[in-house]
Amino acid sequence: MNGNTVGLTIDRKTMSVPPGTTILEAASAAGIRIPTLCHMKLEDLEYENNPGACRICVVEVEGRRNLAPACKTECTEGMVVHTHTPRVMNARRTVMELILSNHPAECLTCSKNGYCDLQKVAHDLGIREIRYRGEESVFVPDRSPAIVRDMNKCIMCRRCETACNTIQTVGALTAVNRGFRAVVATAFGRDMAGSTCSYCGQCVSVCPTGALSGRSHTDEVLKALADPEKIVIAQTAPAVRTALGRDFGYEAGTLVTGKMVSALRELGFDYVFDTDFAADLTIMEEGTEFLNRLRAEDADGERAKLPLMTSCCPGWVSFVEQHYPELLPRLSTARSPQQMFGSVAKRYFARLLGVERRRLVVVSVMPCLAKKYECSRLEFAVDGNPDVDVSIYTRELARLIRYANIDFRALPDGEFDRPFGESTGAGVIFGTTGGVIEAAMRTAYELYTGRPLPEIEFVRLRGMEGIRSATVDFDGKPVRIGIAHGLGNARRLVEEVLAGKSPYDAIEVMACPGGCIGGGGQPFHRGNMEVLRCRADALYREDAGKPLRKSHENPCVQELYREVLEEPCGPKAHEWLHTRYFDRKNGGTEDSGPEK
Amino acid sequence: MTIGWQVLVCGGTGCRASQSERIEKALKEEIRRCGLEDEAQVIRTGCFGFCEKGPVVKVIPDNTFYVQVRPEDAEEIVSEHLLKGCRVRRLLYVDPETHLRVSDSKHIGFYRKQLRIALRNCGFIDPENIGEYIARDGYAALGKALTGMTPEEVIGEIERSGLRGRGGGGFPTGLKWKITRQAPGERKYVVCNADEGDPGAFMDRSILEGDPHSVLEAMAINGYCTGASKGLIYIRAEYPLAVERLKTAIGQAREAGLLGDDILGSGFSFDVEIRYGAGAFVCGEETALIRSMEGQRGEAMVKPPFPSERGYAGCPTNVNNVETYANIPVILLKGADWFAGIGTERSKGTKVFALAGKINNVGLIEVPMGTTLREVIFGIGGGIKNGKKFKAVQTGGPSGGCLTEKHLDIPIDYDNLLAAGSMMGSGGMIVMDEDDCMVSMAKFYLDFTVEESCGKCAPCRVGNKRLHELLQKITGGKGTEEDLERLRNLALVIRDTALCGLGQTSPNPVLSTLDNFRDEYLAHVREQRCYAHQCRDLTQYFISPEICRGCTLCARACPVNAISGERKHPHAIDPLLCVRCGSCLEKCKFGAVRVR
Amino acid sequence: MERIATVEELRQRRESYRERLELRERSNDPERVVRIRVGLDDCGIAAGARETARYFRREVERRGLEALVVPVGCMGFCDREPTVEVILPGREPVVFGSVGLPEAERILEDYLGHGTLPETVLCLPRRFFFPGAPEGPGDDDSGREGGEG
Amino acid sequence: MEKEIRNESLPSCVREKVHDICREHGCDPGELIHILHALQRTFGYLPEAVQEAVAAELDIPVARVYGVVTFYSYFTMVPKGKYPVSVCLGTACYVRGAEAVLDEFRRQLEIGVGETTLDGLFSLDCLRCVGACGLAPVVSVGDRVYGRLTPEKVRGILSDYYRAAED
Repeated sequence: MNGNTVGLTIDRKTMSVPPGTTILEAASAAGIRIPTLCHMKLEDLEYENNPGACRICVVEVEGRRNLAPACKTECTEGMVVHTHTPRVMNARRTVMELILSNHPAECLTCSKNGYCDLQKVAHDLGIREIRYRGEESVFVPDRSPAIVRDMNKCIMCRRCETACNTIQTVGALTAVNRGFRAVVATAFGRDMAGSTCSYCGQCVSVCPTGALSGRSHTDEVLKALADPEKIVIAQTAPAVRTALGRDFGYEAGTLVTGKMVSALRELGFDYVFDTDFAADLTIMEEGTEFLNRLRAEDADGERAKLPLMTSCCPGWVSFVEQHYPELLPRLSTARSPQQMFGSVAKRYFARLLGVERRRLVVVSVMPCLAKKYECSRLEFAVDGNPDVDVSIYTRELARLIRYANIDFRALPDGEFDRPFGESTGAGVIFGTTGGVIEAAMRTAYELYTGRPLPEIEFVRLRGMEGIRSATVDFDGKPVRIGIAHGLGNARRLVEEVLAGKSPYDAIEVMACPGGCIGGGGQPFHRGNMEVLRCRADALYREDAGKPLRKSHENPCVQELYREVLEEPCGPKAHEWLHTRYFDRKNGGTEDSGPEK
Repeated sequence: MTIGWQVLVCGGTGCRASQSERIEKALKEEIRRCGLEDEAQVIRTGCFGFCEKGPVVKVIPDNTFYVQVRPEDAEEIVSEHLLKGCRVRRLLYVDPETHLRVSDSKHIGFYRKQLRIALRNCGFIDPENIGEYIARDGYAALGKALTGMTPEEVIGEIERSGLRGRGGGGFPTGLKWKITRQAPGERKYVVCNADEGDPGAFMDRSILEGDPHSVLEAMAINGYCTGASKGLIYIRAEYPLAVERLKTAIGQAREAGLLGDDILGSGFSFDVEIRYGAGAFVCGEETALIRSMEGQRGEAMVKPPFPSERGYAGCPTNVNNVETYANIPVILLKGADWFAGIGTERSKGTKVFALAGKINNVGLIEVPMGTTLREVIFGIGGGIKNGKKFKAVQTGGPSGGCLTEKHLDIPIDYDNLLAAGSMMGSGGMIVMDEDDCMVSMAKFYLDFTVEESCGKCAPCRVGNKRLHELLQKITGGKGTEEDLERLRNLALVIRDTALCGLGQTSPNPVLSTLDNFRDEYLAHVREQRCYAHQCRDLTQYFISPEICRGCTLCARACPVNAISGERKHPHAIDPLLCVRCGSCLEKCKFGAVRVR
Repeated sequence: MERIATVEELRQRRESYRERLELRERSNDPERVVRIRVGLDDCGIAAGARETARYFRREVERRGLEALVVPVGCMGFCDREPTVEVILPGREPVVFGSVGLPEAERILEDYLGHGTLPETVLCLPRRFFFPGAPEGPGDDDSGREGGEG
Repeated sequence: MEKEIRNESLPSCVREKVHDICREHGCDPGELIHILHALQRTFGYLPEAVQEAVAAELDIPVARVYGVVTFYSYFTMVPKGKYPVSVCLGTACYVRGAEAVLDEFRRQLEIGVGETTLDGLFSLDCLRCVGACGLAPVVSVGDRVYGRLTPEKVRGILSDYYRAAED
């Protein structure tokens, strides 16, 4: 060992590693795989979930009385480790049998079939018999609008508790009870809807088993597709196309836009549109609202409504409603692209087709679970008929495609239908953290100064750091922008706003780390930031390849304003494209709450 | 006013439960009535240790030891003994072997072989009067350390004394203090572990109730050595009296300047706070205790890092047990060599044991390390109750094992007990006789562990549950020999893989009963018989027709009227109704009721 | 209890409290101190044994003697009450008869002071007492072999 | 998808009491267990509303408070009986027949462990060793501790309390 490295031997391979390295890290660096269940390393969020609770990764360390958890035991000088001795294998198999003895053996009908860590490790260990049978826990499954909790499948790995408390600081999930009845649950065993959960779905994206899964609406979609009376419209979010391929063997970040559109047509969708169109619409509304607030500040120096905070992420909106209701006026009143699209489709497109709104079924394909909750909010329905009928997430679309036996890789590249298939580069980058504010600035700058933005790509706003900021010069007036992804980081910016010390004029918040490309409905990235970077780069590539790159240049958007909406933030726009929020912290419900 | 008499009344929890407070009041009234108030004093002391014979009253100056005193006896004690100097014979202790009444406690077998260091002041001083503690060299050790010794010298003294942790682990105390001292960090903590979760162990309680200042002084010395200025006592909620005595002691120590700032002019400041447990045996484990003190769920953490490096609030924390602390002042005053002269080669000093179970003298004893089990159980404990035959003694509580006839002559110390398949534990010693079934004893301990496991790691949360279920199967008469093998493998794996001390030692009761009483397990499995008649499902009560006179006494006594038959005719027990409570056996004068 | 500022003060405070515990310390192992055992049964009290005992206690404290005054039961020598047995450490017990206050003073002065038997006080030979006289007051059985059931 | 009303209207005196007790402990989340002890001593139990009030005062998620309350056996969300009966099931008491005493209490009160009688007079719990092993088997009713119990004595003890409850 020379000064600052530690020499050790694992399975007769000698190596030297920096101090503080765990046996698991040292072994994997040397190509030795050790199975883990509760361990989860989120490199870029500098967080590691290794409570040492599952004990699957135990290894034999010479001179130690009992077996050592590889995920938590740091290497020491001269340590000799054996990872697959008979004693270790007997221990691992017995521990796995114990976990399986309190786990429902219904893999074939489980939503996580094929993607479950427990299934994989049990398979690798070759478990054929569970020798220790006995009482099994019986928890009532909890079906909230977006997330389904079946705690009989919980193996107490504490990943969701870490995600919900340490990364997202929402604090809806925690371990309760003690001993055999210990499980992760919400306060007082209430269902998710009764807790402070904001449906960001990060718990679902880290859960190794089927305990936490997205709510499935495939049946509703299939019913609508089969109904000849209904006209079924699809709108696909920008982040979906960067990840859908993953479930069909494509590399992370491969754009499969064309094949996705063809698959939707194969499934029987009458019209396949692009949510990016509504993203451009959102920029028009939100950009104008931002400029109005800026001009209000110029006029009378009144900063009550600044910084403006984006409202396209329902998880973030729900978080503000639950934890910081006093900041609701700072939220942009613009609806999210999903809801704007639904509203325009059911009001304008229905009229174009000359049909009644009830005959239209709008299905949104989102990278996110919270969108299921958003489209179910009462204020987004007109006399009982929701603007967006169903929202399905990326993995759910992949299931539908497999369900219909479509050979995804062999599909030709299809095109979005017009007019709502048309979108600009600004709409596309909505899917990644920093994308919304960059799109907004491209338009706001031009509307404010009358001149186009010199360098269109805000490299300074891009990247994966938790909190980022930048200043754009609007003809001498510095506009300061703040960006946060992950609700834990958002909370830090919000605390500044609350204390009146926030340096920003506009803040973009995405509830999920990485933004929508890391959403709760996306194919699992297990905290591997490399996957998220590839998806973000894919969006930026598609943006660069687009002829039109600023939202206000979108012809269909311009036509919509000419035909119907007249001007952004006008009376018509307010009715169709804006909304209001409710204080959920002090017992507010759907219908009561502060006026916008 | 020269005091001629002092009447010491035991104020321990046990005796107070038998109204020792009313005895005090009655004695004081009686003394006032006889006009002796200026000659005789009534003083409440801590526990004498002889709980079986409580409430205990000791009259000074003739050292008369009264046992099982009732409030009504006060009148006779004063009028006969104080007024006429004539002892009340019926209240004297009767030595079980010689059947002689012994008055001076020094001649009572229970006390003769004891060497009381940790319990030196218990039953001697009034715990709520700091003066009496000071009168017996109280705080002199602290004074000596603060003004005459450097921290290193004090630690050296403790190391040379060979003192090891009395909480159960037996980790060398001096070494622990040195590690905490050397651990970097300007804020450090000293913790006294008074959780004492072991059922059947109450030595910490007696020390805290009888001599709280010795713990406070030792904690201050510990603070001086390790560089901590704050001490925390984590005490379980089930000890209200100990908490009360501690609060009084802390108040008096602060008042006397022996706690707080600039103690004895040395510039060293140290204060102590009480932290409550809330009913969790696992919080006896260091890391779980620390999390509990931080207001969290008491879940153990993987070690290292050890609390000495990173513990309470992330600072170096030195955790020691109550009894360990009680030894410290004496070691400093009488010197390490004196202490090292007591005990065995690798276990120095004395150990306090709580004798309980089927033994004549239930109570608290303190014997030098190296005393044999035989001396403790038969010499001091007065042998087995009701003349029954000794079967086993369980040491170390739920983490310990049971020792049998062949272990009676091994000298008690940490290593010998470990070698014999048990462990020292906190000192709980449960004696069992021929009527105790070892399989159901193991089941009792597993039932305890399953209830008290924190549920964080799979081997303990699920493993101990399965062990308990296997034992239920065996005591229910449905066990197979293969179950015995599974019991052993599962127990060994749990011991090998559990995260903390509780889980790693919870299989010990099973493993040691399997080793020492294999025949009993086989009887339960092969013949479905429990020779100790404790496993209800394997016990059959029946009436032998030849002996039964039909006196119907048993029929009337049976709570579930499972016994039928007319007067003067042989009766019969319906095995399906019988709940095996044994009332019929007790009531039958002719021995007609039999157990099989 | 006011503040103890130095180690010296602590030592002084210990001395002042010692007295309160002295009775208990001595009674714990009486062999190392002088034991003055005053017969305090009915006839003894009638003959003024209580005052004798009080006198001894006060004097022992006043003079700071390493002694323990122990009230005991009847020693069997009824017409010489109050009877007082004095045991100097390591010496044979000596029993004095009809010990009033003046005799008590003499015992303290001569016997405890110089170890010489005071002439004016009646000194009763040991053998008058039944063999194996009980160690302490009343008739506990520690001295007697066998004993009641 | 109605969000259930949380923080249902808590009587103001209760809210103030929670506020005072939290303030006494400096609103420090590290003191959560002390605060819960104080609240249980005040109200006798810890209903959901009280836990929510504590969470709001200490600015921590209410789920964490619930996680702590359900972990420690001392805290209860169900009101205890006027005379809480706790049977010690430590080893010393178990070996001297505590189980039979517990069964007798179950039979007499017709409730299971952890339950409270309908008239609210008695609740039955098990304790892990109160440290009076000399008097095994031990049962405590409120603060009073009864030692050396046998199933036969159970009826007598209960009748004392029934009589006390009448007058």
